[in-house]
Amino acid sequence: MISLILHRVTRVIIHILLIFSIFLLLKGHNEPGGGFIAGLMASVSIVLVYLTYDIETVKRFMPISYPAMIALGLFFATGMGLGGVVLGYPFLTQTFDYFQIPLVGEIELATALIFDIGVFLTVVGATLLIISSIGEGS
Amino acid sequence: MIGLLAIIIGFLVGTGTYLILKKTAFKVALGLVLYGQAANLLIITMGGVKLGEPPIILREAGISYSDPLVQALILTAIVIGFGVTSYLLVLVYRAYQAHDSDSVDLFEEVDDK
Amino acid sequence: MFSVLWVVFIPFIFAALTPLIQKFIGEDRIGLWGVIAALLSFGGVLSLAGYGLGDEPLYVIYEWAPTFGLTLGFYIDGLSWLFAFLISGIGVLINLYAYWYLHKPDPFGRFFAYLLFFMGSMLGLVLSSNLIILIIFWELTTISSFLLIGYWSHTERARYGAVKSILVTSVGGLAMIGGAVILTVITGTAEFPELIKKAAFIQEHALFFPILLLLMLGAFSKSAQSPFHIWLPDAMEAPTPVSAFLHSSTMVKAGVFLIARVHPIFSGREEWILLIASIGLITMVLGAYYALRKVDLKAILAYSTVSQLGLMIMALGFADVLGAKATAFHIMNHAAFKGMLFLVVGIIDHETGTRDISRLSGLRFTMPKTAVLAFIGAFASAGIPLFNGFLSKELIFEAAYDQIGVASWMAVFPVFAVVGSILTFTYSMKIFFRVFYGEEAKELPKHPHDPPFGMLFSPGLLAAVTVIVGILPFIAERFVNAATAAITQQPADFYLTIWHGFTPALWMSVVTVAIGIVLYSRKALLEVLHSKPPFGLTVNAMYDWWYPNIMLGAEKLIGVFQSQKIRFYFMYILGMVVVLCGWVLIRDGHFRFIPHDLMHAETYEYLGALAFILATIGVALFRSRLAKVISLGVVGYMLCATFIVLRAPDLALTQLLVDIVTVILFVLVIYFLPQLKEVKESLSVKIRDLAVAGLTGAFVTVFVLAVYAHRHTTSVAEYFLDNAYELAGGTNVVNVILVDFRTFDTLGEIIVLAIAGLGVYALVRMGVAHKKKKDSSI
Amino acid sequence: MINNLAVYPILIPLVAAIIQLFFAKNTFVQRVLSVVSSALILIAVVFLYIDVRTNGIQVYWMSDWVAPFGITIVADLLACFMLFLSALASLAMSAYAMVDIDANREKYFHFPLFQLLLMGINGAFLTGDIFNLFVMYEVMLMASYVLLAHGSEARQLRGSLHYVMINLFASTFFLFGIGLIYGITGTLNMADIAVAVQNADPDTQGLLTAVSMMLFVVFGVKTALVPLFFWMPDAYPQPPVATAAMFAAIMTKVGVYSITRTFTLMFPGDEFTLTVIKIVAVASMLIGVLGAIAQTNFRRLLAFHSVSQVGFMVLGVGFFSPMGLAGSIYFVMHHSMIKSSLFLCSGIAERLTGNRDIKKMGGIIEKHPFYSALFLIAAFSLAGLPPFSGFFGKLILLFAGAELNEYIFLAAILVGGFLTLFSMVKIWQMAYWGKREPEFNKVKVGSFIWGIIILVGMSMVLAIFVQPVYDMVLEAAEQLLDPSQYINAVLRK
Amino acid sequence: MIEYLALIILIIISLSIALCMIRVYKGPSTPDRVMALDTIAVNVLAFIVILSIVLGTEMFFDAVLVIAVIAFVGTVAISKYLMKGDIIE
Repeated sequence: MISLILHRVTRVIIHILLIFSIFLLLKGHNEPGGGFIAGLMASVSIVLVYLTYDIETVKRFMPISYPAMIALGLFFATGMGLGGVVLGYPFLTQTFDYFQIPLVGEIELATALIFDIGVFLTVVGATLLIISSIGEGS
Repeated sequence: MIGLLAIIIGFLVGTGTYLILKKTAFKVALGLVLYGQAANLLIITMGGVKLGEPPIILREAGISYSDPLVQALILTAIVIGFGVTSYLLVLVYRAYQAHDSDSVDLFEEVDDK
Repeated sequence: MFSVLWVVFIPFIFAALTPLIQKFIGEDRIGLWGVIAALLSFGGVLSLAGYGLGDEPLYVIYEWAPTFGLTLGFYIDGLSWLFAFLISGIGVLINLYAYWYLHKPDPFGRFFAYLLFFMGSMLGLVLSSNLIILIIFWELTTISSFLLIGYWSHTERARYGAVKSILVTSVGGLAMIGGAVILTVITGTAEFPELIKKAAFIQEHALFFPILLLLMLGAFSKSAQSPFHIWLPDAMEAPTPVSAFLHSSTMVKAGVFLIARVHPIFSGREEWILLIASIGLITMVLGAYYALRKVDLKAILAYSTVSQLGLMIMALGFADVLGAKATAFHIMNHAAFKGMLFLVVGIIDHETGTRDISRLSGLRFTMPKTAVLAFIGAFASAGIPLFNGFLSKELIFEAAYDQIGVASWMAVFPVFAVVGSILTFTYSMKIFFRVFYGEEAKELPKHPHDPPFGMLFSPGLLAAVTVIVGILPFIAERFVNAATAAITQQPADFYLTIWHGFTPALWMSVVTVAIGIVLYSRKALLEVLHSKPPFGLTVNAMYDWWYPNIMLGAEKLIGVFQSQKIRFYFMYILGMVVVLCGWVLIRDGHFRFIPHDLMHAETYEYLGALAFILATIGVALFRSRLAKVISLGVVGYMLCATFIVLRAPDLALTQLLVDIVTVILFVLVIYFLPQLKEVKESLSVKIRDLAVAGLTGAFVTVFVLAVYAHRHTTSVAEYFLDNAYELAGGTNVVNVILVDFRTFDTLGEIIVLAIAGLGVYALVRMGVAHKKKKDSSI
Repeated sequence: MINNLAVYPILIPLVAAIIQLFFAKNTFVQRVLSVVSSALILIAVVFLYIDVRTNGIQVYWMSDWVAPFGITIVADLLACFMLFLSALASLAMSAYAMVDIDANREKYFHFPLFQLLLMGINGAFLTGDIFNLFVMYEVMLMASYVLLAHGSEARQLRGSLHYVMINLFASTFFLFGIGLIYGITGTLNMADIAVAVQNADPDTQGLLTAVSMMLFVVFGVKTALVPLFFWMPDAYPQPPVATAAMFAAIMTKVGVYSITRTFTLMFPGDEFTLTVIKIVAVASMLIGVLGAIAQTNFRRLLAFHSVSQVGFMVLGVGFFSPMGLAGSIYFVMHHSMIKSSLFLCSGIAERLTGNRDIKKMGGIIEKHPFYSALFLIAAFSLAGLPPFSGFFGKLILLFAGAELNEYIFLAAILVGGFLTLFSMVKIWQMAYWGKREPEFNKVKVGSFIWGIIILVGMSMVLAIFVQPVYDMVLEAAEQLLDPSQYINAVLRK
Repeated sequence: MIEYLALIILIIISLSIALCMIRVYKGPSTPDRVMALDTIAVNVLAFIVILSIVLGTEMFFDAVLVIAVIAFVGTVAISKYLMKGDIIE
């Protein structure tokens, strides 16, 4: 059974939710947020889609393999750490710097962000894998 | 305040204990979730109660912040707890499927062929 | 010296190579391989004769593990050489005999490998100079004996006997290890020569008796002394060569050897005599009595062995030179005649198909050669002059008689020695006359005839020794003197002759033979002995009761606790936490439990706490599962609010999101789970649960308050606050800690989550696959 | 360049797991990678050991943050031994798993999960931070939960239900303990905690002892001590044998390791604590083996034995003397080799007879004498008969007990040894002896046996070279009893 | 002035959360409970906002935002469960 209200609302809100989650991810280093929170946020929004539509539809819209997403997330997180090792720092060493970019002004780029993206991907992958598996398992 | 928190922790643990002593896997899982929340609350109390601003640096002098370390620890603990709980829940559901029972007790000859 | 290692390790190496060699020369001829190994060892032993029979012992040491007093040391004096000589010499004969004895479908290779393995262990045992090394070889003999007894493992009896032997002997073995360790720790050495030097110190030590007792438990169990004798008769399920080799002439004498070895260390005190001589005496009489009651030839011989071992141990227990000498001589003689008797019984069994004395009779017609051998063996065992058994028994009588001079109560020793000998005489006669005289037996499983020469050779040789030593005892003089000197640590110079006048010992022998003849010829007297078992509760019955019951008992004991009900497991854990931590808190209970500003809070905080507690209790209280989950959701929200109050925005966010996902998960699972059947719980269970819950809740509350009252004054958190921005470039310190200061934690955390995801996926998917399989199979 | 050796035992399996995840479809790559990863760890550990011997305790600051602020990886001698064991066992298990694991399990991430399990275990051995220890525990446990239920057979699911619940419960107490320790000391680094504990005033010391008891219970649950072990015999026997062997061989040892670390470094030598440890150890020794005696299920029997054997190891810690600790470490080494080889043996027996019940087996020696001999060596070694490694393990403990005049514990060790022998003989006479012409399933025993040969061979090495090995473990034990070495190395004083 | 007002409001909100708990407890029907849950979420939201005013910080607004946009997802799931359709089709 499909609820019309839910359908319409979801269509609108999903974009906001996902963008909000990216926003949380990016500002995590300086304000509340971060990879994990953002990841959960994104997952919950996609769960909303699952709740609204059926699994087949979601699969059609998002042909993503969650295990691969997890692997990718772990790859980012670990790869960032290994990068340090290659350059002669201990495993998982982070660094950051401020860059002057025309028009935008000074922004901070930290390797921690790469790590956070890894966290984000893993969290999204794992949460959705869990929920979709149970959903499918019936 | 600390008294309140300690009592809440006590209630979480007590209720959790009451639940894990039940026979159905579902209740035990609920109890364990409560236990996890008690642990989180306990850790944050150990960082001190009401000591200052949220640990987000304001770059002003003379501000005291609450303990950020415990918060980071709890974050990690929450995530881990979440992972394990979700796995446990699925296990409960699969175990039910396999044996048509929600009981946590093992059956007599579970392991002997 | 190289040859010592040679002697000990050649059998091991040959044993290990057996499977390989078997492939080359074929299973039938693998026996020759065993003979070669035994011969090489025997040659090695002979080459050491200079040390064994001379005055100067050989003492070689290879360091192994000095911390534990472990040196691979070898000590060759009269005693150890005598044993090595017997072991390797009889080993050659047994290997030869077994070559003819075994037949298909027995796996030959395994047999000879075990046999050589045993021979090596036994040689190592007697030659080693180190108590702990001795124990190591000792246990190796236990293992090989176990394997050999269970050689025909398809029979129930063989398995039973093997298990019994290893269990009973390892009780003693373990006790010995304990004794040896204590001895080594108090003296700092495990080398016999060193220990002998410290004999006075050991005898003064407070732990003297425990050590002695522990070591002797080992010796008694190995030498089948009462009450450990039970394993030996059942060990006779082994193939006969094994019985002859291990269970009569060599392995069972390991206990005698050990007692002789430690004789110079321990024998100064009264406990020695009390313990050893009396156990020997009891065993001797009991063993002979049981032997008389048996009808299975091998069982008779087994009990006879028990009894003879008791005799030797009794003599050693006297702690004097004569006893030592008698023992040394009797060890040799017994090895010869008892080994031979076993081989003869093996022949009888092999050729007639039975060992039952009540079925056999009149075999002298069909098996004349065997009859001659049996005659020699039985008469030697009975202690009749002109056979070697007489001579050594005479010596033991003499030694026993001498004890009267030490203390008058010790007259029991000569008296009971005579009693035991009478019984021995009687059963020895039984062995020979019942089997070989009387009417010719019919309806035997096989048609009896004398065996091939190969099987007769070994017993024949032993019989020759028995007779020659019996008539010309001076041949054995050097052996006995050297061994006696080693046991007593004094130079020994005796002469062995057949006739030494009308001594008390001779009269004792005369009495023995006279009463024995009467006893044997009067059927009525024998009947009396046969009919009445002395005790209802025998050691054997105890073992048979104990063996299954320890399993049942263990099952019950574990079953009580291992209820497979997880709530009890939780209770054990909780109980342990509460008891241990609570105990410490009460013990050190003088500290401050109550932090200051305990209840200082805003009104809304009180109200919020109230809501929190209500929600918490709701999770337990609500009947409907959905209500429980909703309540759990509320707990999550309240926790989120608490985090806000405690100034933790990141936590609040995380908690909120996790809470939502958890609720969804729970709802999903409820959806798939069946409706709860309301399980009625009795009031007492409810009260119990409430009590446990209340107790743990209160405990945690108190604990938290106590710790909070002693909270740290400085913490590492300050470093993070001070440096997060400058060194890590972030203002959200929590996030900086997560992705920079403690990245590794976060990595671990996402790995956990990743595994959880993959695990759920696998769990569900594999379940689906299973189901499909199941469906298709139906 | 800094020295990365200490972190390799964690990194290698992690990287291997990620690569394996990317090659989810290609099981061949996964298999090879498992073996390669274990072998690489083994090599790395040997180098690490040499490094620790020559240069002292190796400290590695993760993320380049100094102790006690960042997470510190600390490799001391004890950690090296444990790492060596885990690498060795995982090598043998990987070899066995190559032929043992079915296609379905392979498809659903058996190999990556195994590598992550290894990572968790190695991480637990190496970490010098108590919260990180918790995280590594969780990595290990999470992987073990999944591996335990992997395959979704009905009985597996039941067994793992208890396992997950109990361990989740214990982990909560672990968190309680960490929270309380942080509350009192204000730090998470183990060396820093040790300093704080030393400097604490007497009142606080009492509280700390109480907290340490809580940790003891937690580790006791993980390592299955009496009376906390009851979940274990239902859980460990369920998964495929290579996994079960890994659990029995190494995972229980993580608990032993943690107990050793906690009560030598952070809360050393409190008399009450040691008494509790010794009592619990003796109870485990005896009750565990009684449990084993009662079983006829091959694997359950072995699982019960772990309870008993862990008692021996913990008893060594309870002695708290160099020799006692050395005995404990030696015993850990011996047991992880022997127990895993016994589990692998049980797997072969199961394949041959199609049964787990030893009552329904019989006559294995008739057809497979070599494999039977391997089992016999392992069994007698476990029972502590000379000249196998188990004998020396017990001998060291006996010496340690005798030196301290603790004769009651001597007796307990001997009784425990006897009962162990009893149960091993029971297996042997039921499963390996018997039936002259047994009928078995067709199994290529030769291809399964390599892992067992490695392990039994190593245990023989342990026995023959008992003195050099003892000297090595003694060095580790002395290092443990002198926590200042560890503290100074970590805090760079 | 605003401080006191805020405190009073906080008390009221807390009280209403506690009262909602009673609604969860009493039911009588499950939809009532679900509504109570939702109400509690909104109450928590309000609570955080007021608390932020008291504390003078804006760090908690993210949490408010997230509650506002996400909290209903749980309610949706429960509602779908109540409708006895598949929760995820």
